[in-house]
Amino acid sequence: MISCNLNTYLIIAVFMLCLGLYGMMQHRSMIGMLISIELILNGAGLNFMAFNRFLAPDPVIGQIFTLFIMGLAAAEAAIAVSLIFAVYRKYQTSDPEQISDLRG
Amino acid sequence: MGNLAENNTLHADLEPAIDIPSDNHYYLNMGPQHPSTHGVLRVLLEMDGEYVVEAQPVLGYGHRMQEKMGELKNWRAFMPNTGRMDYAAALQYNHGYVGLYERLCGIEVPARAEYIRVITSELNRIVSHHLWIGAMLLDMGAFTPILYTFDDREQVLDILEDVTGSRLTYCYFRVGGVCKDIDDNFIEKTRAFIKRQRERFDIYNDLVTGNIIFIKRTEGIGIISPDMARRYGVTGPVLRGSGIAYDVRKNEPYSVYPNFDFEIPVGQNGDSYDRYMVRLEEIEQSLRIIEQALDQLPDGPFLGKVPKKLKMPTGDCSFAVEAARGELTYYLVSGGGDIPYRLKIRVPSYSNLSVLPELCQGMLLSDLVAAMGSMDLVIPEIDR
Amino acid sequence: MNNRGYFGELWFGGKSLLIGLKVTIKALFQPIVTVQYPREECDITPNYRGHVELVFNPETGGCDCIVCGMCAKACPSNCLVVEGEKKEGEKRKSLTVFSLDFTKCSLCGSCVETCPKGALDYSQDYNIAGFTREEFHYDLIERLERRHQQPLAAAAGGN
Amino acid sequence: MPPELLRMIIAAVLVVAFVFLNAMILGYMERKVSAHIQRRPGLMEVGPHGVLQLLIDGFKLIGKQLVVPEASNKFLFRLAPILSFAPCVLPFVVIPFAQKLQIASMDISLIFILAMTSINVIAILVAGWASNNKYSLFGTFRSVAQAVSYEIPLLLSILSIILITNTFSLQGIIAAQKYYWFILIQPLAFIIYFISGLAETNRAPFDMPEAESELTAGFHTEYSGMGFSFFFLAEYANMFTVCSIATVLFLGGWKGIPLPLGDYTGIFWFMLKVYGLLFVMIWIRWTFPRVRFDQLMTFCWKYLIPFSLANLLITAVLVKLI
Amino acid sequence: MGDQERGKLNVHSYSAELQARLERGAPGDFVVRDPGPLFKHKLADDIFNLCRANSLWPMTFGLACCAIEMMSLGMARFDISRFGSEVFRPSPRQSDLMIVAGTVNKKMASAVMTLYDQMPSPKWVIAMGNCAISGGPFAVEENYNVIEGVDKLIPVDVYVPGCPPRPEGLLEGILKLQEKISGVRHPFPQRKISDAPSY
Amino acid sequence: MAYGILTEIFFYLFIILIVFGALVAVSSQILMKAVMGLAMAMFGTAGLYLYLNSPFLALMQILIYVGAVCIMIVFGIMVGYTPKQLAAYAIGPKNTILALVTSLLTLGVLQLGLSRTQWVQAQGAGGGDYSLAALGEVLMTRYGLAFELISVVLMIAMIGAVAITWNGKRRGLK
Amino acid sequence: MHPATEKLISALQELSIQVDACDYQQRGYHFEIDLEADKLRSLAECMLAQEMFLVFVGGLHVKPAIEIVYQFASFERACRLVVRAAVKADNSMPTISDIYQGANWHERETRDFYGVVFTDHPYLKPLILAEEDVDLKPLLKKDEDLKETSEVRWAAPVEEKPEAEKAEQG
Repeated sequence: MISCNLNTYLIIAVFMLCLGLYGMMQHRSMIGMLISIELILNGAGLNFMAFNRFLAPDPVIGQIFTLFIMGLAAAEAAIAVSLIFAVYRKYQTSDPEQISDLRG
Repeated sequence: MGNLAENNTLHADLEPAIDIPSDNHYYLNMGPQHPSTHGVLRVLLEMDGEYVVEAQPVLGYGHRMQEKMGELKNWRAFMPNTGRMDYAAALQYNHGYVGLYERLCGIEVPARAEYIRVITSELNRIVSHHLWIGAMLLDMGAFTPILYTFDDREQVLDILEDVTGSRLTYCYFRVGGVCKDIDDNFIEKTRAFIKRQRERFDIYNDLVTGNIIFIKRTEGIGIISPDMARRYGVTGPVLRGSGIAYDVRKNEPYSVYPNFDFEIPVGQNGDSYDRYMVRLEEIEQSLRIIEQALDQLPDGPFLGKVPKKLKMPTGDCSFAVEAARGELTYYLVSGGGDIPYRLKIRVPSYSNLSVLPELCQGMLLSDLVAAMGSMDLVIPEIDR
Repeated sequence: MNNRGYFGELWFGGKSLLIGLKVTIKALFQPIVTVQYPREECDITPNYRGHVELVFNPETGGCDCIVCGMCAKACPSNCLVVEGEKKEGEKRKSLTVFSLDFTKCSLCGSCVETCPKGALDYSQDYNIAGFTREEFHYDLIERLERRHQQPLAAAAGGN
Repeated sequence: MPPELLRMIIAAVLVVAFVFLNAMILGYMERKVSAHIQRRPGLMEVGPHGVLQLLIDGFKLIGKQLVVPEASNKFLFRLAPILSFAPCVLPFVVIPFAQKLQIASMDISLIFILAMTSINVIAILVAGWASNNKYSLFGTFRSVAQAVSYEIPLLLSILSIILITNTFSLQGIIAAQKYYWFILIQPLAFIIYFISGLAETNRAPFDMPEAESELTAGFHTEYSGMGFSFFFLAEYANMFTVCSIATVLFLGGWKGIPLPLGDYTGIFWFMLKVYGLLFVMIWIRWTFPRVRFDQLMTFCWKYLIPFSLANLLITAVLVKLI
Repeated sequence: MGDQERGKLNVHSYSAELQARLERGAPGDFVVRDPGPLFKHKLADDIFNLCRANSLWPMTFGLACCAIEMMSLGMARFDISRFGSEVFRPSPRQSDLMIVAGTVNKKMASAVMTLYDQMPSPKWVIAMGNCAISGGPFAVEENYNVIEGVDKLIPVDVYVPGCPPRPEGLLEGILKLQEKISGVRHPFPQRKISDAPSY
Repeated sequence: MAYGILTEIFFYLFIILIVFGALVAVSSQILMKAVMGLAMAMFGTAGLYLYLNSPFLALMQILIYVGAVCIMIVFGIMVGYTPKQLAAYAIGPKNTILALVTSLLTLGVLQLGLSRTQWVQAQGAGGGDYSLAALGEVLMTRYGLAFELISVVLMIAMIGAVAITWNGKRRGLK
Repeated sequence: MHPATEKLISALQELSIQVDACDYQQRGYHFEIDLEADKLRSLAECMLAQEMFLVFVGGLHVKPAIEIVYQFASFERACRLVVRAAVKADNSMPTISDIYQGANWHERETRDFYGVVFTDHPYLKPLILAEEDVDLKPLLKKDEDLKETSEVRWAAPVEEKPEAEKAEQG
């Protein structure tokens, strides 16, 4: 019964984290990076939930943390998308390597 | 992996006629088969998001060589073609054409014929406006008003069919008169229609005129200033919506229009809403004209004496009538004989539509549809 | 109209929408106006212009056409073909061919008006349709004869 | 076969069958009501008063050629109709048709339905994008913006009911309306919910994504045959879901005058209320012009959200006080 | 003058397909990529044909005068919806029936062909009005623009003559098409109503 | 028993969904596909939450991640990118090796940690009250401050997003 | 005569443009102007300044050179002018589409039908005809039908009907 095994969840979480890292480095577009970040956050959430289910005495803490992560992810996505808009409007590109004007 | 092709793949695979735009603009090809282009108009839009940057109408998808045929046929043979240019208000096109020959050859028309012409023309104007109200609302997404206006329209069509024999593309007027007299039945039915139409205005007002969505979608949309109208030669209700009281019936009166008391409704802002209001008011004015004409209808012949083969003097002649969409001018150059040397037809919608590229800059796509709808376009009229 | 204010506009808008709804719900309970065509036959005005048809003259038992060709000449789209031949011992030409290509006709009425004998008139066929173009190349003489033989069938229209 | 599995399969079949039936009834209703609003008879010839028309249409759509445009993203293009259909079916699992007639009873059934309806946008998105047609893309674009912003007043208006009942369970909410319907104490929430529901289901006057006169057929411009009919089914299933939530939240669900049907009396009243609301939806559609896209957003942000927030606040204060 | 000679137009440099279709002269003989019957079984096929015949969704495709009469057919007085055909689809992908209502000219011809190709089969075409059937009044000798009959471009199933035909004519055309598809004409009793339609 | 097997099968399905989705999300050359992959992974994660006794979180995951975040990203793609750019964003080969090395290294290290660690269960783990009421109560009492902070963060994010995106002039005018 | 019309006439005469009054009952317009192509632009500017609008621009194929016919009218009063200008030797004509934007399409259409090139026109592509039909020029007359300019003008005002009548087919 792998669905009752803590390690299964942790491995999946790690897998998502690593893929997220890979995507972060490899994607050239800001949206791609955002997608990867979401993946990493998702992995973190899964981790919390898994520990909560199998190890923690109070079943609520993990859920609350995951909820907070979701809230943060939503906020982050909103900010990131609006930043992309702004950058795109200013530089007409969303390739982060082409945006080298540091003074803003 | 370019997944989004430059052209939308539907609706004619034609290349854009203007140059490739900058990075964040793109082309939208509206038509020739598009529900809101009223037939076969094609508008090539350069878009920035939902905003129209530039619109380039492409005409000619309904071109039917009317001017060429005008040079090939004598008046009797070309008569049916006039009704097929603007099929929504065919009788006014008939009127202009026969008026042209009558003016050129100096033919007298019996008074009764003139009155019949005016009555039927005004009925046809009402029909045209009915069609327009429905079609414009259909463009804006309201499905039901068109059925109510068509209800009224069918009433008039029955009346007109009874006297002209066809429902749409009339070929009723003749040089020197009309081809069939009207009878008491016609008068009675027309009066009944006038009464009914006046009652139906309430429905229009409740369903359309006062509707907040309609007002919001048309107020301030597609404003044509008087100056702009002059530069483009805009006429008809579109012009009157901009506040200029120009009407050929008043300005250069033809037929028996001077005998009637009617007003020219004008708008203030020149937006789509004003154009709507002008047309609604024009229906009422047409009803007034018909009422007066029915009261004054003289007896007499309905077709004057006309030689079988018309002898035109050499020279040119112009005849303007107020069609449902604006000033319709026939300009004929004659080299003698009974066939015109050149027949130029100035159709109102042509000039009215030519405003579009300037009008719609920076508009939303939905506004473009509302603005175009308020122009009352009949494409085969534009393309001729 | 724009200075109605925040709540004023809400009130005005809501009211106008309700009025609109009232119109349509009223119509929902009104009788329908449809003429259900194939089930009910419509009354077409006697002045309706269908394609042209030769007029039957009961005195002669045929038509009045004198094969003058005026109608064919007057037709703007050349859809009429009138031919006749002069038989021995007769004063006038007699009609042999009178065909109409209805697919080119624009129902202008020139032929009916120019006919000196009034031998042409409009038919009442308002509901014709077919599978080929050629179905509408009418032989008017044959139609006249058929109509004369079966006066009841002709009244029903159709082709 | 274990009984749970059997039950699940039967339930699934029932739900899908109901979705089809509902689409047929609604389609017929829509065409017939619109016809009579426009003073014409509407469907007449196929079956008595055309009742079989929708069945016939369905068969015809099955028999149509499926066109997958050359330039489209073929996988996503094929996937989209199924994607649109699946989340529309799932809410039916938790809708309480009657006291005992609920396939799965869940504590958080309301959230379940909301989650499922929020996925629905994804299908439109995939469909519009994969079609590779600018009109479709436009439709998608509008649809996404519309769905995202109208979700807020929708949730806020539901929340004011949740504040009163303290439960997410649909049966619990119905039980809380023992003496009066919530529409009496929360009329504003009902109106806001209904308007947002119209927008969520892309019904006129908010049918931006498929605005016929502007975008030909919007996001499903390129779909033919079964693909199109799946969107069609999904739209009607969505309408039913939205109206049934409205019934549960505001109109007392399956409660009504008892009829001699035992425990299944509820289904009669429930259906009556739901189809009553659906009739209003159809009625609205065939009356008004379409609003413009930015007006739609303005209306949401300027009127619906402030009003729903105010309503929520007042409700919260009152609940605390009483 | 026969149709064969009339069909020759001043085609300059149009697409090869259009040119080929126009120069073919006589209408007919199209290579229609018909996928064939859906089922091999005859009864099933008959049932499907019956369904198709009774659920013809036309495309909103008006070209000229006849388009108004086509619109009229959808309106309250004639009401095409009785036959389940009121679903005018704006997209060719969802329509079964193309009503060519009006004059097709050279500029429009390629669009007409594209639209026809975009419709999923089985699909049908009604040529409404004399212009669509044969060019009508525009088929003069000096014709430089009008296609003399849309059946030169796309296969036409039913012709409805008239200029324009009354909406009943088009309705009759649709009934004829139903007859063609399903092999059955609706056995309507026809009764005369005494007085004029009052509405 | 059969029920157990069925749940196990679904568990595998969810895992496949996650793995496949995540792979698509990071490797797809088309951004739209990447978002679809992300949505898939989110959906799979929601499924796993069901197995972790928290249907509420599973639904919230769908509601927030799939229904809001993914849609927002798609919105970003549609607004911020032209079709041409969308096509042009293929993977640059430059960073691939570095990214691969880094991620594999991380994977290795964490895997090592995972395999070496002996997890100790706390007293009463796995049981407890998973109901919504309990969650709500804890959220409002013990974590009230954190909850408020998150709300403030969200609020600021929203205001910030609007402020960044908003610039007075109307788009589309030349 | 309306004072504004008088003003218009005098303004045109200042540009040394000959304005002939016509019988409105017979011809349907009040004034006619025969113009050289060079003066066209100044005439158009004058017209716009005097608040006239452009009714149409059309071509007329006659023997020495194609004539372009402009008709102007007024929104406020009954005043209609016909301006005829023969094209230059190289079949070109100055555009007035920057003065009267409405002329843009009329000129494109005239180019479609007659092949007249309007110099400085912003976008002289086929409007009515298809791009492929650029060289069709359908309204040009055949040689046997072509007439002299004088054959299509009003004869000098005589009381009786002009006798120019030939059984010529178009």
